[in-house]
Amino acid sequence: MRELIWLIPLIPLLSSVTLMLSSGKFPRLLIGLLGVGSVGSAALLTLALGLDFMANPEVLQLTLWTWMQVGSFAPGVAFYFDGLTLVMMSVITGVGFLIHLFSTEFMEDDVSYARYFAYLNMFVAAMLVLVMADNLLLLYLGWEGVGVCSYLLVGFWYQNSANGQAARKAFIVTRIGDTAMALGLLLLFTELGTLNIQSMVGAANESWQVGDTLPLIACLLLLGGAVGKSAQLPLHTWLPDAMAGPTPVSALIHAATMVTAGVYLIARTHGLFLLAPTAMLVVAIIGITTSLIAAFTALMQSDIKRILAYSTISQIGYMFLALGVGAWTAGIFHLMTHAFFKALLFLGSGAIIHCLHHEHNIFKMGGLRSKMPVTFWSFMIGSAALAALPMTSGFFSKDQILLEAYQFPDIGPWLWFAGLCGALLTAMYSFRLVFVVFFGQVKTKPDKDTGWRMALPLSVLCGLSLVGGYFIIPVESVFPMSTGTHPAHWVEYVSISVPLVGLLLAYLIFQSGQLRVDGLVNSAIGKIMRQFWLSGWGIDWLYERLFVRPYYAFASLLKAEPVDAVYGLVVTFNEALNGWLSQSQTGRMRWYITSMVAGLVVLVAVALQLSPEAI
Amino acid sequence: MLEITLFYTAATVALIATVMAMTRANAIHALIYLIVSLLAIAVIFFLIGAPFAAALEIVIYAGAIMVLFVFVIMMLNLGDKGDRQEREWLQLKVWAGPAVLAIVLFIELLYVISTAEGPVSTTSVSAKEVGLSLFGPYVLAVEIASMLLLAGLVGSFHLGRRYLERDSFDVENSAARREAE
Amino acid sequence: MDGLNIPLNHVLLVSSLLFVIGLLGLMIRRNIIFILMSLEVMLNAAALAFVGAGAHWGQPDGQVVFMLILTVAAAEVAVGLGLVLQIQRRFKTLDMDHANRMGG
Amino acid sequence: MIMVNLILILLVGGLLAMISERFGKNVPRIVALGIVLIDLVYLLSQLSGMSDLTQLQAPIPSDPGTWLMHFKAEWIPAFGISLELALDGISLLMVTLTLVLGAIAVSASWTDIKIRRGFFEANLLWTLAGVLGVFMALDLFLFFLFWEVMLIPMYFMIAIWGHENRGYAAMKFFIFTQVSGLLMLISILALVSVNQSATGQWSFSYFDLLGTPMSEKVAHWLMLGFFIAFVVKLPAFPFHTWLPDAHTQAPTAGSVILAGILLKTGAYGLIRFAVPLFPEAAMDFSYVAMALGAAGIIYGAILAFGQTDFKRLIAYSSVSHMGFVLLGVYAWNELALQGAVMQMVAHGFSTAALFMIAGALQERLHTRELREMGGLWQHMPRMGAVAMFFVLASLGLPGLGNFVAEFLVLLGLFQVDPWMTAVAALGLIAGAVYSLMLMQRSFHGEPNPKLTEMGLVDFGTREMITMVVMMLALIGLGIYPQPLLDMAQPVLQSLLEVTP
Repeated sequence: MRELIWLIPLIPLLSSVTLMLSSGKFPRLLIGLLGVGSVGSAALLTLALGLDFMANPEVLQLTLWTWMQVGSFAPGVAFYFDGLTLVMMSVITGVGFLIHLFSTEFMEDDVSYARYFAYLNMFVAAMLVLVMADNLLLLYLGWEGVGVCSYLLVGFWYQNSANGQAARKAFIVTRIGDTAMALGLLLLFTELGTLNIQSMVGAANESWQVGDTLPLIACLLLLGGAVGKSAQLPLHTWLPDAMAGPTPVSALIHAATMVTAGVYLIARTHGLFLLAPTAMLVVAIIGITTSLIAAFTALMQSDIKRILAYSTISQIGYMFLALGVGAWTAGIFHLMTHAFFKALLFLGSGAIIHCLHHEHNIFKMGGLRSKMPVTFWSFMIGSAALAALPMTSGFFSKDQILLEAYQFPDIGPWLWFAGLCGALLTAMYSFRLVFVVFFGQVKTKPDKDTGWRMALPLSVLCGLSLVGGYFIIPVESVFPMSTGTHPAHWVEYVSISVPLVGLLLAYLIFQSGQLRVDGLVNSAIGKIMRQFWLSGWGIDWLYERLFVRPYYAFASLLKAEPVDAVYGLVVTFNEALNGWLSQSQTGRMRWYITSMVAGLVVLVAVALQLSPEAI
Repeated sequence: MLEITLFYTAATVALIATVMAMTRANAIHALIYLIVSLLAIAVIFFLIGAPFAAALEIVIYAGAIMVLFVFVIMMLNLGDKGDRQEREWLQLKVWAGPAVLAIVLFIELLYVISTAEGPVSTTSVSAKEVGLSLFGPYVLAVEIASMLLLAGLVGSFHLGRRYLERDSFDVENSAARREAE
Repeated sequence: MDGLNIPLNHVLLVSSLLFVIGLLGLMIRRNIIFILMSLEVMLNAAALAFVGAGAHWGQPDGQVVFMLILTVAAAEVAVGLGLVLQIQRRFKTLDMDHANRMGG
Repeated sequence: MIMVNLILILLVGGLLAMISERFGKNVPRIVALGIVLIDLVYLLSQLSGMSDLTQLQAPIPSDPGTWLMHFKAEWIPAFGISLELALDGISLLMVTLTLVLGAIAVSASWTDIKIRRGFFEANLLWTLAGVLGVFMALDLFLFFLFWEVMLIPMYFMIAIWGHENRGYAAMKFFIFTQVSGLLMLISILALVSVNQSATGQWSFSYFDLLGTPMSEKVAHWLMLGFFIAFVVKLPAFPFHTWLPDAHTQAPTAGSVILAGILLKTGAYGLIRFAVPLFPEAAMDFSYVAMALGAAGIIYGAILAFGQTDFKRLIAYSSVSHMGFVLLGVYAWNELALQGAVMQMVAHGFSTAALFMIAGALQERLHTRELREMGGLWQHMPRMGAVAMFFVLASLGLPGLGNFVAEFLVLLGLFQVDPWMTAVAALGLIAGAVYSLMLMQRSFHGEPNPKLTEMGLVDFGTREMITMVVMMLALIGLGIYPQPLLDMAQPVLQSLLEVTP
C-alpha cells in the first residue's frame, strides 16, 4: 500500500497534463471533475496513507529511479515519508482539495478555466514532490516547480501588464533566494558527498562540530532559499504583489502551502541548523523582525488581499521564530493551523470579492454581516484563530511558539516580548478587517451569495480552524524533544491576554469609535509613519532604486554592445587605411615614380644598415 | 695622363649635357643635349677600353634611337605652345621633393661605390672577345634579346599603325556613336 | 702607367650621377617625351656602370650586358614612342597627369 | 565506411535537392527532409547492430581500435594526411543531435523560403555534412577542411535568404570564423611540425599528435590558436559579437542550425582537441577560460535583457548559456564535463525551438520587434504554451534538460572554484529576468489591437509535431538523462586520464 505513494503526486500531474493537452476543448464539468477529482483522490490516498502511518509509524524510503548518476553524484527520484511529510501532504492535498472545489465556483465565468486547473494541479503535484523528496535536488525540483506555477497563476490574467509585473517579481525575487539555495546544495554535496537529506545530516554530524563555519555557510545559503520562498526579510516584497492572482490561488499558494516551503525546508534540514547556532539565531531574528514589520504594514493597508498577504508574511515570521528557537514542532504545528485559518480567510475574501464585482478596497465594503452570513462567520472564526484568541487553533500553536521563545537563552524574553507586540498588532489588524467589512453601513451591495461549492470549503475550514489546535501532529520522531522547563505562569497569562487587548483596541477604534486616533493619525509624524507603513516600510522603494533601476540602466547602457565597438575600431581603422591608400592611387605616373624612388631609398638604406659587409 | 684628362673632360661634358637635356623646355633642344651626352659617354667607353661599346653607343644610341625621337617629335609638331607649357611645369615646388629624394639616393650610391677600389684595366677588350662570349655563354641572352626586339617591332608597328589610321578610326567611332543615339 | 689610370670609382661616380639626374628628370617631367628621354639616360648610366666594371676585370661580360641594355632600350623606345603617338591622339596632350584613369 | 556514407548521403542529397527544384517549387524541401531522415535512420540502423551502447568500453584516446568506429584511408601520404574518421560516445551524441536538429531545421523553414529553394536546401544539407565531418574527423587537416566546409554554405544561407541586414551579418560571421579558423590552421601546422621534429614523421592524425612533447611556451601558444578558434565559434565573451547579428539575420532554419549545432562544434573542439592535445597548457589557462565563461554568462544575460528584438534576445541568451559550457569544459572534472555535454544537447533543443517560434512569429507578424507584440497568447494559445515551455527550459527549470546541465556544471565547478560558481549562479537569476521579460513582451500583456486584425494562425500540425519532439526530448533529458550520461561517461573518463 505505502509503495503506491508515488501515485499521490502523479495523479494531479497527469490531470494537469491532460488539461494542458485538451487545448480548452473539454466541457467545463469535465475540467472541474478532472481538476478537483485528481486532488481529491490524492487527498483520499493521503488520508489512507496517514491512517496506515498512525497504525504503524514507520519511515518509508522509496526510490523510483536514479535521476542521474555521475561518479558519486547520484540523486534519485526518490521519496521519503515520515510524520513531517505526512503533515505537509495532508495540508497540501486536504486544503488543496477544498480550494480546488472553491475555485470551480470562483472561476466559473473565466474563459481559461482549463488552463487554471492545469496550473493549479501542476502546483499541487510540484508541492507534493517538494515535501516528499528524499534528497535536496528533487526537493529543488519541486521548489522551482511551485515557483513556476506561482508565476503562472499570479500572472494568470495575463492581459493586464500589472499582473505580469507581479508574477515576474514573484518569480525573480524567489529565484534570488533559490540561487542561494542552489549554492547551498553545491556546498553540501561538495563537502558531504551526498544530497540525500538523511544521510547528509548524518555525514554532517560526523564531519562537523557545532559552531563550525561550513555548516553556518551552508545553513545561511539554505536560509536564503527559505526566506525567498517564504517571503521573509529581505526577500518578502513579492508576496503582497502576488495577490494579483485569482484569490483561491492566493489561498493555496501564497498562504497555505508554497510560502511555508521555507519553513518546511528548515525543519527538514534541522539537523544541519543544529550544527550552526548562529544560523538559528539569524532565523529567529529574521522571523521576529519580519513578523513585526509585516504586522505594522498590515494595519495600514486598505486592500483586503494585501492585509491578508502581510498577515501571512507576519505569521510565517512566527514560524521562523519557532524554528530559530528550536521549537520545531511548534513551528510545524503553526504551519498547519495557519494553513487552515489563512486559507479560510483568503477563501472568505475570495467569496467577498467574487460577490462584490471584484472589489478589493475594504473601505468600500461594509455591513456584509447579514448579506453573506457564511462568509461572515468564516471571517470571524478565521480572524479569531489568526489573532490567537483562546481555544482556537491559532491560540495553541502561537502560544507554544511564544512560550518556547521565552525559554530561548539570552535573548529569549526579548523575542517573547517582540512576539507579543506582534500578537497585539495581529489581533488589531484582523479585527479591524472584520469590523470594517462586516459591520457598519452597507456600501456595496453583493449581487449574489456564495453557492455550495464555496460554502462547503469555507465551513470545513471553519471547523478545522476551530479544532485544529487539538490535533497532534506525528512529528515527535522527526524532531528532537524540546527540553525546556515550563516558564512562570504569568508569562502564560500575559500571552493569553494580549490578543484580547488587541481585540478590544480594534473594537474601540474601528467599531465603537470611542477611542479617537484621528489626532494621532493626522499629526505630521503620524502621516509620515502611516505612509511609511503603508508602503511596507519603503523596502520596495529602496529595492527599486538599489537594484531594479540600476539593472535597467546597466542593460540599456550595454545595449550598444561595447565589445562590438572594439571590433568596430578594427573596421574603422581598416576603412581609414583603405581611404588613405586609395587616395595614394592618384593615377599619376610621376607620383608613382616618386613613391617608387622613395621606397628604393628606404630599401637601400635598410639593406645598408642590415648588412654593410655585403657591399 | 692624356687619357685621364680626356676622361674627366668627357665626364663633365656628359653630366652638363644631361642636366641641360633634362631641364630644357624645347624637346629638340633637349634631344640634342642628350645626343651630346651620349657621345661623351661613348668617349668614356673608348677611354676605359671598350671601343666596341663606344662604337655601338654612337651608331645605335646616338644614331638610331635618337633619330626615332626626332621623328616622333616632328610628327607631334609641338611648337611654341608646348614650350610655354613645359616652362610652366618646371616650377621649383615640383623640383624640391624629387630633388631631395634623388640626392639622398645619390648619397647612398656614393656610400656603396666608395668601397670600389682599384683602377680600370688599360687593356681594351676587343670586339672579337665580346663576340665570342656573346655567342658562347650568352647565346641564350642573345636569343631573348632578339625576341625582345621582335616584340618591340611588332608592338611599335601595331601602335603606330593605329595612329596613322586615325581618320578612319574616328569615322568608326562617330558611326558607333550615331547608332547609339 | 700605374697610378695614372682612370679610377673605377670615378667611373661609377659618373654613372651614378647620370642615373640620379635621369631619375630626377623622370620624377619632375610631365611630358612623356621627356620621361622617355630620362629613361634613356638612366639606361645609359647603368650601361656605363656595367662597362666600367667589365673593364675593371678586363672581361667582355660588361660589354655583353651593355648590348643587352641597348636592345632593351631600342625596343622600349620603339614601343614607347608608339604609345606617345596614341596618347597624343587620345588625350590631345602629352601630359602624363592626364592619363590618370587608374586613380583610386 | 559508415561514417563516410553519412557525410556522402548529405553531400549528394544536397545536389539532388538542388536539381529537384526543376520538378516543382516544393519538391526540394521534401527531398531535403527525406535525405536527413534517411541519414538518421541509416545511422541508427548501423548502431543497432552494435553492442549495447550503454556498455561502451572506455575508448583510449590514443588507440583508435578502442573507439566505436574508426575509418582510415590514405589521402596525401607525403604529409601524413589521411581521411581519418572516428566515432566515440560524444561524437555519436553530437552526430545524432545534428541529424535530429537537421530534420527539425528543414521543417522550420518549410514555408518561409520563397526564392531558390533548391539551393537553400542544398546549402542546409551541405552545412550538416560539414558539421558531421567536424564531429567525426580525427585527422586535423580533414577536421580543418570540414570546419571550413560548414562555414561556406552557412554564409550563403545568411547572405541570400537572411533578413533586412543580411549582408553585414553574413560578412561578420564569415570574417570572425574565418580569421579564428586561420589561427587554428597555424596551430595545426605548427603542432604537426613540432611532432615531426620529435618523431621524424609527418602526421596529422589525432592519435599520433596526442602527447606530442613540446616546451611549455610552444604548447601555450598552440593551445591559444585552437582555443580562440573554438571560443569564437562557441561563442564566448568577448568573441561573441558576430552571433547576435548572424542569428538575428539568418532565416529560421539557419538560426536553428547555427544555435543548435554550429555552436556545439566549438564546444566539441574544446573537449576533443584544445584540452587533450595540450593538457598542461590548457590547465594553466583554465582560470582565464573559466573567467571568460562566467563573464559570458552574466554579460549575455544582461544584454539579452536589453534587447527588443525577439531573435536577438535569444541570441544573447545563447551567449549566456554557452558560458556554462566553457565553464564546464575548463573545470575539467567529470561532473562539469557531463554538464557541458548535456548543455550542448539541451541548449540545442531549447534554443532551436525558441528560434523556430521567433521564425513563426516573423512569418505571421512580419516583425521581430517585441514592442510591436503583446498579448499573443490570446490569439495563439498553443504557440504561447509552447513558448512558455521553452522559455522555462532556457531559464533552467528543474525537470528539463537545461537544469541538469547547468546544475552539473555548477556542481563540478564548485569543486574547483566556489567563488566562480557564485558568479556563474548569478546567471540563473539574470536568466530568469530576461526569459520572463521575453514572455511578458510577446505573449503576455495587453493584446496589441493591430495584431487582432491580422487574423493570426496558431501553430499547425507540422509545427506542433516538431515542437512536441523537442519538448519530449527536453523532458526526457530532464528526468532521465542517464542514457546520455552513460554514453559520454567512458569518453570523458578516458579524456580526464589524459590530463595530469
